[in-house]
Amino acid sequence: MVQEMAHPFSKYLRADMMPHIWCAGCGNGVVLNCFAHALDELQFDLDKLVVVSGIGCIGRSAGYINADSFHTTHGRALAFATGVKLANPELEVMVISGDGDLFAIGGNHFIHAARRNIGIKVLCANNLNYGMTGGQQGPTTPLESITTTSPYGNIEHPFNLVHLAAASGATYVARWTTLHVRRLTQSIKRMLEKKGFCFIEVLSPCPEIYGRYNKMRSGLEMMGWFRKASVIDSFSDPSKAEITPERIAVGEFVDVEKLSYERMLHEKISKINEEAMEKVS
Amino acid sequence: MAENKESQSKQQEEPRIGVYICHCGLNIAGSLDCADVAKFAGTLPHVVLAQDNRYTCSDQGQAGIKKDIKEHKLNRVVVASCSPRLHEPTFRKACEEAGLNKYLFEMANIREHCSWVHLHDREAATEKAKDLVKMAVAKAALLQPAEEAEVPITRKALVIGGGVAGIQAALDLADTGYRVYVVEKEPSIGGMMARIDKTFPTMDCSICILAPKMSDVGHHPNIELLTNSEVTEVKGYIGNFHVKVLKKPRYVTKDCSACGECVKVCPIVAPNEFDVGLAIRHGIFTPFAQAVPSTYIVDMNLCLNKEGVIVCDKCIRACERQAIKFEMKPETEEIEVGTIIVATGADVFDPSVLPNYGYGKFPNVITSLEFERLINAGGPSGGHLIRPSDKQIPKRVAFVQCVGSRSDKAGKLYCSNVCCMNTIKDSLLIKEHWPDTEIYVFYIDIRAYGKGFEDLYKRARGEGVVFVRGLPAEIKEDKKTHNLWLIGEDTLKNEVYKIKADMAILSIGLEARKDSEMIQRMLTLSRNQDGFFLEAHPKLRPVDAATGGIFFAGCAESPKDIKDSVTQASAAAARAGILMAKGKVTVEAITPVVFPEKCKACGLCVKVCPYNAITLNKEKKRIEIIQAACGGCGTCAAECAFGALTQSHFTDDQIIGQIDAVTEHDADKKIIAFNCNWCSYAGADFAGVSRMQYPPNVRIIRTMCSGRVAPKFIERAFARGAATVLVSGCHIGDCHYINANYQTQKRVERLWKKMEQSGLNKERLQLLWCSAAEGEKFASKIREMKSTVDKVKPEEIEKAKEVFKKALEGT
Amino acid sequence: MLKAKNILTGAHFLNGDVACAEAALVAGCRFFAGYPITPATEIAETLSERMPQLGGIYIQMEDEIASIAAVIGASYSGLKAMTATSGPGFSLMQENIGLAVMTEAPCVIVDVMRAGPSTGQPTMPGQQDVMQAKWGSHGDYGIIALTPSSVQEMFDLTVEAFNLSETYRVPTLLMADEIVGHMWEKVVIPPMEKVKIVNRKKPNVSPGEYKPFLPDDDLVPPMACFGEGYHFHATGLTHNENGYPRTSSSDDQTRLVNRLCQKIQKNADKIVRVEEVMLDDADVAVVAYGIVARAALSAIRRARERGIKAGLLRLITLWPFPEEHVAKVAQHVRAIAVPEMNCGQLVREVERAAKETPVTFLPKLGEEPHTPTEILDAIRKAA
Amino acid sequence: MPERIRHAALDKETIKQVKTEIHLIKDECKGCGYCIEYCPRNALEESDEINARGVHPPKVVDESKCINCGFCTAVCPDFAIFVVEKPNEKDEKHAKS
Repeated sequence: MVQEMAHPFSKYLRADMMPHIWCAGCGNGVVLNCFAHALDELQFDLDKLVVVSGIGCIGRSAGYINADSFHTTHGRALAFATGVKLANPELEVMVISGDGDLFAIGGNHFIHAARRNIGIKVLCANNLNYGMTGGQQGPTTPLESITTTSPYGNIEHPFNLVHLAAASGATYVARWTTLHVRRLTQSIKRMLEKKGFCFIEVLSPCPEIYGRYNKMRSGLEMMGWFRKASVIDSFSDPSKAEITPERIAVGEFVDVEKLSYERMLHEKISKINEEAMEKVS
Repeated sequence: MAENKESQSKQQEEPRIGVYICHCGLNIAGSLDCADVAKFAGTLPHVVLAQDNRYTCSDQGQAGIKKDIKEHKLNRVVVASCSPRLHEPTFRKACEEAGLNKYLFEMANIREHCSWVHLHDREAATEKAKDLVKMAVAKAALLQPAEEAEVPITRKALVIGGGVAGIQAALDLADTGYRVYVVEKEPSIGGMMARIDKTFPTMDCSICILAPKMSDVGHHPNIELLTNSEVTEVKGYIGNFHVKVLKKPRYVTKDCSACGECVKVCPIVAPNEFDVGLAIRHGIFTPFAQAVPSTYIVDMNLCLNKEGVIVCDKCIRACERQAIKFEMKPETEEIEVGTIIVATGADVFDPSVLPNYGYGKFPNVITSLEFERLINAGGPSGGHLIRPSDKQIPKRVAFVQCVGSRSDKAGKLYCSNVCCMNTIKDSLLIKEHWPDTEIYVFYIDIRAYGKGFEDLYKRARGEGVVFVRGLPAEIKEDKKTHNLWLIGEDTLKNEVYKIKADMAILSIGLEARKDSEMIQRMLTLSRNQDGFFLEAHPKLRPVDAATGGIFFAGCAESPKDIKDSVTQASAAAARAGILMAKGKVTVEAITPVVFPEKCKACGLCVKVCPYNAITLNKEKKRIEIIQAACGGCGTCAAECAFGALTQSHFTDDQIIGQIDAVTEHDADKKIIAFNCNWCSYAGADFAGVSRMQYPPNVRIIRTMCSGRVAPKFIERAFARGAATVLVSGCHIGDCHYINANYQTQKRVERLWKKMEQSGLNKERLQLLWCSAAEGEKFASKIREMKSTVDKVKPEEIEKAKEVFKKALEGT
Repeated sequence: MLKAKNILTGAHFLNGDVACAEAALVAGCRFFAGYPITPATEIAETLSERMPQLGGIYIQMEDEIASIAAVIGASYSGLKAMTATSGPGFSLMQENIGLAVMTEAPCVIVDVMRAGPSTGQPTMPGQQDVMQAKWGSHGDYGIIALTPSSVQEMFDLTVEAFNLSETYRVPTLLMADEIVGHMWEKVVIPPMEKVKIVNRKKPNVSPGEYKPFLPDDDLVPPMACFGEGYHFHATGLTHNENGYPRTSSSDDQTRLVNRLCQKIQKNADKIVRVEEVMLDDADVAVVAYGIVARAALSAIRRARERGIKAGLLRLITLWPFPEEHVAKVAQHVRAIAVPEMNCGQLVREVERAAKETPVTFLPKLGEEPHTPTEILDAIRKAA
Repeated sequence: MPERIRHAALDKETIKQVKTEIHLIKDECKGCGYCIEYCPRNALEESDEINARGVHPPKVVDESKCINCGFCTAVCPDFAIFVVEKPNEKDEKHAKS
């Protein structure tokens, strides 16, 4: 047992930003770990990577990854990323954000980015509530869950994110939990290889906030829930993949090819210019 | 219904019954007085001829019957001999040849159900035999001729087991052009032969001659190979079997190129079962180099990745083809086949139950199977025969024969058939590699009966292998050197020997598969007392099962060597091929007969029919039978309260005739049993074959399904003073007629309630689920009911008569 | 890449919105994200056709919030980027204008002002957003806002807006009005080489040494862009020179916010532009901007015909507010008149700068700006 | 295969046993316990010591149990543990000679 050696993934992290701000047992660290792991396996060129995040606990991840990164306003990560990607299609634009940021305040941007099939890769840490503001009910909070703003039990039906993403036109859709680190890492790799709009939902434990109110006080308990309830059901009908206390359908749900927005845009640009040149000559 | 009128007209003519009591050598005559039974038969109504003879099934026995039919104008024939499951087809054929409709033949089972189960009470056995004959005659008098319907045969075959027998059978059928499914529970086909080094007497390399056949199976366009799979359910009947196969996940897809990179990185290590643990394998592995399919497999019991969580992904990363998929789930494939070949093979005897040989304690005592792996160039020692204790090549080697065979104390009574020649072959292999090894073979007899066997035996002797008659009483070990001492008596020299050896090889016998019973139940087969599957006839139908459309190949039927297995496999394939070539088979004329005038169109029969073969025509207020769809269980007839339905060849009259015959006298001492043809009757046969002794009070009436047993039959038995009644059928879920035995349960339960309400001891009516394998279960039930019989008081008998007297009305 | 049509030069008859679009292309803008809204829609329509011809990006986003966010993203990817809108959309953009300020993202936002509040009168002119331009987003910050009163100026100031934005790394607002936007006039576009184009400062240090928010003496930090290998971080949170969040340090908060304000204030003299007409001997000054300034101009001319010494101070830069210029004028005149198409917004800044000099305010709401007569009456009263 | 296995494998020595070094960056650990709970070999357990964050970091029970599946490295939210494979002695010798 020795200590001198550096962690194999340290080169993907901003040393002077570590340690991260996240609670003990918070899944965000695992998501970050898997992302670094995927970058490592792909030997990914960090000069070509831009990480964009929104507001929320996981929003901090942009600051932790040792690449160009931008921490936007609440909900706007995807809109910002759209500008980044279109202005320089060479860049791999990765949006890492939370369920509240992407699907409540940012929901409109999500469905439209997916609809356009712009080549942005979205990694969503779903902790089932608003963690950073102290655990309010959000767009993914399960029915009857207790939160600081649903003290009598949540009566809002949660989004089924993989269904939403698939219906909106994403070319790659997967859901894992922070227990499925291997598959998550492989999924992230797959996502980075694809061209169009991609979405991965990661169920991520929030023991300090969500768990506290819902009888899962430790990360281990929340991971235990994932282990018990997870059913790998790849390429099954995403509309049947609602998350319930008894069943968490995980797996890859969509993996199709479709011309990306930027590709179509740049083909148009070349086309009209070639035609114009012919007219001139 | 035309047929019905015609049969009624036939009924007019006076029955002329011929009765034949078979000695079956001493199998029957040994424990009952056949002549006396024949004399008694002569006194029965309509019997115009009764005789006993040694082998009624013999050609001359059959010739006699044919002659009598003509000379004595017999229009009914009764043979009292073995189980109808064995010889009914033989005698029916004889009758037909003599121009008598085969449905005018009836059998009394006085062997499996009488002589063999009452070996020590000649008088009682004889009396019981008389009763059984009387019942048969009573039914015979009411028999009616019938024409058989034809059903199509699915031109596909299922082969259970992928050893050399299964492989041969599958290839023969596939080459003939039939679609074949091969189901193998191991990850690869090849079976025992793949593990053997050389074959006797020709000394070819076993895997070298097998591997090409294996890959043929793997690539044959007509063969679908289902490895790591098990048959979980078989329903239907000859020509039309519906089979469920559980395909267990390999966690590796067909994309696997068998490059083996995954194995290099797998951190899990375990003994390789294929090498009997003498070599290790990894958590992901292929059992052996020539495995078919070559696709690797993950051993989930060992793999770190449980409950869908991938903890270790070394293999996944190592796999270029990305063929490793831990998401794989078990799948059930449903297939339709016309014929089934059972080639499930045999297990080997585990000598660790013999303390005196020290197997498992002494490292240098190994089995002949372990030897095969050691001497095999592809084996754990690269073909070097080394002692497990010190990995040295032994100078003195001893073979001990008949380990687990031919012994009433340790192991099985029978000779395992292959061990002698295997040992001779092994001894020569050692001599070939290490000529100056001293080899001793301890034996009881050397059985070198086959072609080229004797020469091999001579050669071994010529090469100086020492054969000592007399098995060692025990093997001792020198704790330090782990050398062995074999101590016993040389029965030729009549002197005690104490011979030192560096290594001892126990020549272990073959025994029936531990899971044979499961196959037996699913396919409603019979087994002999050694547990091997029982052929329909030991001489004339050696590869057929009693159940139509099912055949045996290889060691599943009895221990045999590769040559015999292959021969039998080809035979089984040919037999199955005959059926499928014909493309159709006639099914017994045991479908329902309707009496429209009695039908109230209540639709109860429609509800209980497992095959939806009955429809209710509301306009015409009558039911219609779809003969082809009917499975012939007769539960509709049992359900009809108005006697508007009956099952031909198992009509109410015929069954009531049997009941009345058996209850004519001493009813209060008797157990009237209704056994279904497929499970409980076969179970009773199994009890007989296994010579399980039980009280002679029981009289078995055979129905196709327990669902045929109408409450009125049971009531009538009680009304006529029977002490007890047993209704016995297949286990719930195993019913040969899908679920007809649910009706049995309902009806018996209703009767129990009735008996309770009317103050009768409901123990007098028993319900028994008994599979073809559960002979002992049947026997002990009879023992149990005997004690009930003894307890029943005369007034209880009378009370039952009173309660059920309505059952005597009609007919 | 090949250009189908080069940028426009020479004399053309255009409307304000089109002139703005053409100017953006001249200035080097190659990214436009917007959302249709009257009266700014023609800018989007023009650029949807023209951008591709110059290899630039046009995208219509799902709303104005997305539009401004995308513009900031494109700016960080190294393109000059712009969006155009009107009152309601401008309101939606405010939060992310704050983000652009905080992350010092060069970009141009055109607000073709219409009559508010709320949906108001979409097709009618107004000058009701001029205060929002400065104070619209929460928190303290400096910002630049220009306002054109002709189609030619619509062109000139759009180019100017990009140059200022690139120079000071600040979102720059072009506060036009519906009349200027929809008015057709002759526009003269000089040849490219005659047009002054400014590009943002790039870092001249290695990625290792680069601090994305360490300012030079002009208080403006050189700007690296995504994909250039600098691996820098930017955030809307209060941050230090490395761009790392500093959410509880008052030093960082003070240092950052002061600089964001001062980089505009301290450079105000370089930024601010006004037009002075006949002010040297004036007794009465009219302070006006946008379309209203054109009525004011004829008003002072007619006053002079009637012997009243009137002059005009036309504001071209709204923010930073041309405080000195107003104060200077105030010292020489007896009175100041301020006509605005609102209920009194910029007049407050004028009063503040004019000290004791009396200021009369001429409000105007509705489809027409002030007539010269209305302004002349005011001048008469004041004189 | 139904036979019961009675003899030890003859080639078991030939199996390279992976030797690993488990690196703990103790003060980074926030004590979530994932590495301990999910180690398939139970090579880790909670220690008694208290680290800079005031939690009990894991300690290695028995390094020889570790087969370097790397799950602890992958599941740690705090990048506080990782495993490296020690080169096999035999190979080292070969390398040296």
